[in-house]
Amino acid sequence: MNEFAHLVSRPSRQIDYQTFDNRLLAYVLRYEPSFLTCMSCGGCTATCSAGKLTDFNIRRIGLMLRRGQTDKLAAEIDKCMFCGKCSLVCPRDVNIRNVVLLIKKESTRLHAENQKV
Amino acid sequence: MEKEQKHVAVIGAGIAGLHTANLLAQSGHKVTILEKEKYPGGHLNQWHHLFPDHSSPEWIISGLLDEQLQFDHLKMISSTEITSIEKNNGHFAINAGNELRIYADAVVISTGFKLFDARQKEEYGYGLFKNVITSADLEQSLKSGQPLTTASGKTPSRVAFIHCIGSRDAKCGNTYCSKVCCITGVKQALEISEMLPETEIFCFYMDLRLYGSKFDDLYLQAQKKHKIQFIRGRLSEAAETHDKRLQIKAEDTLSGRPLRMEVDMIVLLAGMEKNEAHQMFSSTKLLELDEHGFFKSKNIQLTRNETTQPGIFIAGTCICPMSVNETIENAGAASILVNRYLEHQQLTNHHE
Amino acid sequence: MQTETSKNWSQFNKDIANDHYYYLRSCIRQNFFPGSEVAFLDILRNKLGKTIYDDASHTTCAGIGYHCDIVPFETIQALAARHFSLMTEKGLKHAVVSCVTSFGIYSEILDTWNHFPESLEKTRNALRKSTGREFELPENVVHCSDIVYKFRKEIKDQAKHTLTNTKTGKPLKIVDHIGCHYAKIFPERGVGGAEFPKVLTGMITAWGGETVDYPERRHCCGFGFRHYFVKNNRSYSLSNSKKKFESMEPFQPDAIVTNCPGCNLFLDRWQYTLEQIERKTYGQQGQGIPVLTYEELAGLVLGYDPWKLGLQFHQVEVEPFLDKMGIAYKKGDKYKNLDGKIIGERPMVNELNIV
Amino acid sequence: MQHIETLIKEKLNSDIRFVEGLNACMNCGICTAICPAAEFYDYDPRTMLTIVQSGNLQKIRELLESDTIWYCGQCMSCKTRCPRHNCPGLVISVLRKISQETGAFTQSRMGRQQYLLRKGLGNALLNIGYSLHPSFIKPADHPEQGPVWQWIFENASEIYKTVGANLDEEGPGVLRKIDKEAMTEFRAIFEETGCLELFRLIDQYSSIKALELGITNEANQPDMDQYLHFIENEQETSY
Repeated sequence: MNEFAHLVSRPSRQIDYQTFDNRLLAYVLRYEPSFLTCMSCGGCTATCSAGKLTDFNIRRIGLMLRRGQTDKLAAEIDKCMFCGKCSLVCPRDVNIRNVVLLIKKESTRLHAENQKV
Repeated sequence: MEKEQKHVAVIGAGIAGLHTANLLAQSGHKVTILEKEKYPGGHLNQWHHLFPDHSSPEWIISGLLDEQLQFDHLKMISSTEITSIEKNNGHFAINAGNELRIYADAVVISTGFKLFDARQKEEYGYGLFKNVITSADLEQSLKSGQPLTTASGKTPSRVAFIHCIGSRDAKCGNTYCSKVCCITGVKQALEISEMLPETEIFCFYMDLRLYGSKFDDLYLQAQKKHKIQFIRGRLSEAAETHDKRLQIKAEDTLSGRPLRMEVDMIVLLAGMEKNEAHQMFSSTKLLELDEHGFFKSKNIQLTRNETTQPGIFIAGTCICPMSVNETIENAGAASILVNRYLEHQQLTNHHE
Repeated sequence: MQTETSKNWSQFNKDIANDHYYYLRSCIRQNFFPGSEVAFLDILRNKLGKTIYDDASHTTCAGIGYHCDIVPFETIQALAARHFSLMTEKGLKHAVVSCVTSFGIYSEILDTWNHFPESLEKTRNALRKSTGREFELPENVVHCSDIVYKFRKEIKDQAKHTLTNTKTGKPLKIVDHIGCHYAKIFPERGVGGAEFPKVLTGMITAWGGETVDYPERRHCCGFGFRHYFVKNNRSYSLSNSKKKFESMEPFQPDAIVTNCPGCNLFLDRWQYTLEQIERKTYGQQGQGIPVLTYEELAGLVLGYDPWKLGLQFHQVEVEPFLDKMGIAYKKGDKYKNLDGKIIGERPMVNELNIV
Repeated sequence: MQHIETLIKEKLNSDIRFVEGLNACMNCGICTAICPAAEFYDYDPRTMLTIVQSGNLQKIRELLESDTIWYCGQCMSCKTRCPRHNCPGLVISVLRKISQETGAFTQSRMGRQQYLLRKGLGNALLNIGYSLHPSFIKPADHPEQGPVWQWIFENASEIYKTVGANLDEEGPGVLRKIDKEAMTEFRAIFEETGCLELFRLIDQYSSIKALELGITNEANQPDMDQYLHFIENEQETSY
């Protein structure tokens, strides 16, 4: 038995900008530049249909994208019902629905190309 | 009855003092401005561009000074520091260096603010790490017209603006908001971005207190056009890495996760503090200071420019942090109150 | 790389008593670095001519129990009060504390009594009721490292060695690690405040060394109290120390010096563990970074024998550091008892010099 | 339910460390930014403080029953930086105490570990008047201590002597045996100031938990040795 089995370097929860995965964000911004003006007010989350049924948090999706935390993004956006209410309420007129669509599209492509997202 | 010409002493030749003095001179009063520095203009001399219109502050100062020229009864004495003020029979005797003694019927204090000494926030390394600068340093650098570089002469690839330095911070005793730093940061971020379009810029804030309508336009422009990123979290520390970059730590509070980033340059948005000269007025019990060491108004709502001492008025950032346009507005308001006081004095004297 | 403190705290002088001390031992230091406590008393008495009372009757402050949350605040207050009572009995007023967490505990208690006088009264009653004791408040409570800092120049005057690489003539690069409870809770109780404490850097520079400022300098060693004592939580402790090692590695320090016994233990042992589980070392030439207590550092400067100082208690080999300082020592003596016989089966030295 | 929540409220407000430690948090995140626990555990001192500040007793109660309050490593780095002079680490101490006094600690894996600490560290304190003794650090349980410690552990009496220690002997010095009178006073203080009562509470709530988990002996009584073994080996679900 390995006497050190209980001792491991724990993964850091810290967002590390030095290892920023920019691919999805760059793609989204290219096709939906309105996303730049998001100010994380949470209006989208407040009205979100999926958010009422699951732990889906659309505001956080945007943040994860902007902070390069893309590893869980693809699975997370599957909860979105694409009702588009988020885009309706957004005070900065961000087409949030399209942001989610773009994430879906690009992450599927990256996945198909066998690139880790 | 002929109106007796009254004499008003204005202490401090920043924009508040200059503007108040001009307005009072225009009303016919004799005015003497006392300035401790060699040149008038105060902090504005250090500024490159003003928010929200990126205009140059020079025309404000020169405009105010040009206006002075039309008044023979307005005098400015520079390089003179006040040592004490006495009040006798409703009149004031102001003692300054060089055995100068001036008598006045009313006094306007427009001594302004002191920039927070960012070295006090040791955890941000100002004065220790060369690539940590303040918003005032950046303004001077922009004014010099030289391209912005790191201490080693490189173009910074990543710059972080840190809000609330010396503001809203019980650790350094300043629990109030300095109000203009948020917009200063956004303005400066835009200017760096214009100058260095490849540079990534981040603003670390607690609340974006962009209180003017035009200010929010700059925020939108910063996000939209310049891709400046705003992260809600107060910086906890900055430290120098082996290759002389800076490692910073904050919480991305909206994500609920700690965040670490390396940047080439940090700009500390230093707040406004009480001017130490205020102490002189309160020590002689002539005036009261508020809990933050700024001059206390007689009434914070109605008579912002009146102090607790009849005949002594205050204008500009010696009252509280203000922007340039607010200072100018405030100076105007001060002159109205001074006028009202002197008119009232005239009437009372006449009846006596 | 020289560290300067900014104006604010550098102008602040902590009051450190000059003589007639009362010593309070540390659970961790006496267990793991016993030679350090012995050396501290010897330096004070025989090199600096001070008096320090070493009391057989004092106990733990129960700070570890307090921070593991099984010992209430009221209990540690009464234990501290008992120690003050012992001091009162001896007519002493200057407490000198070996453990950084104890120092933090005494600071917290004195601060509490100051702000909430009713808690002082409550403690007096509890102590009276349980032991019949009375006590006077101490005039001065400092950490042992404060004392060594205070007399760093006197130590330098008697120095047999300096913190210089005798081969290159350059100052040795030394990382200082300050225990969190030294000044993070009460910055005014630490020499130089919380952000850039001078207590260790003052010694390092006075004795000819160079200090290292690295990004994770102020990060906790990761002790975490309950996180080390509970085996399944220990990775927390390891991970935090690792964060520090990774951050200091590019600076290639010659040694780490600590003022907290716990930090000294963990920064030493986790290097060994990381070598074992990840095959990674952080020092020069694939070696570990020696981790010394400030008493050991002072002792080496004063010419004490490394093995009398207890340097054989460290898992990361200290010999490379002794060699750089030009200290003559007998390798073989490391594992010998007082009669000069090798004790037991000496530990194997592995290929990476982390013994 | 209601009763426990009222009790929590009373206990919170009567603890001076709570009064000292929480002072209008403005959610800036400066504590989380440098918190060692926030980096390696799913823990955020800022949100912990927000919950406590909210005064929502149900949420506070959930906090007391969760792993959350047990992640803090008590380094107090949060205290240094807070712009409002808060100390989340100190608030944690208060929450942990209440969690133990109300039995809430047995509801979480990390909380249950208090029984381990009470048994190990608690008994050590009562037996020798110190938290540690070389004989407690068994190499088998402490592989991180390495071969040097193994050597010290096996030859303690001889090795400690070489550096001038007074291991287990009378009189002053390193690792001396604390005399009887001092130990009597020490234990009396533990009794008088409520530490032994806290030990009893931890024992009692842990027994209840053992029973609840079906960790019992033949007589259907809680088997506390087995419970100790259980909490020692209880694994984190994922990280």
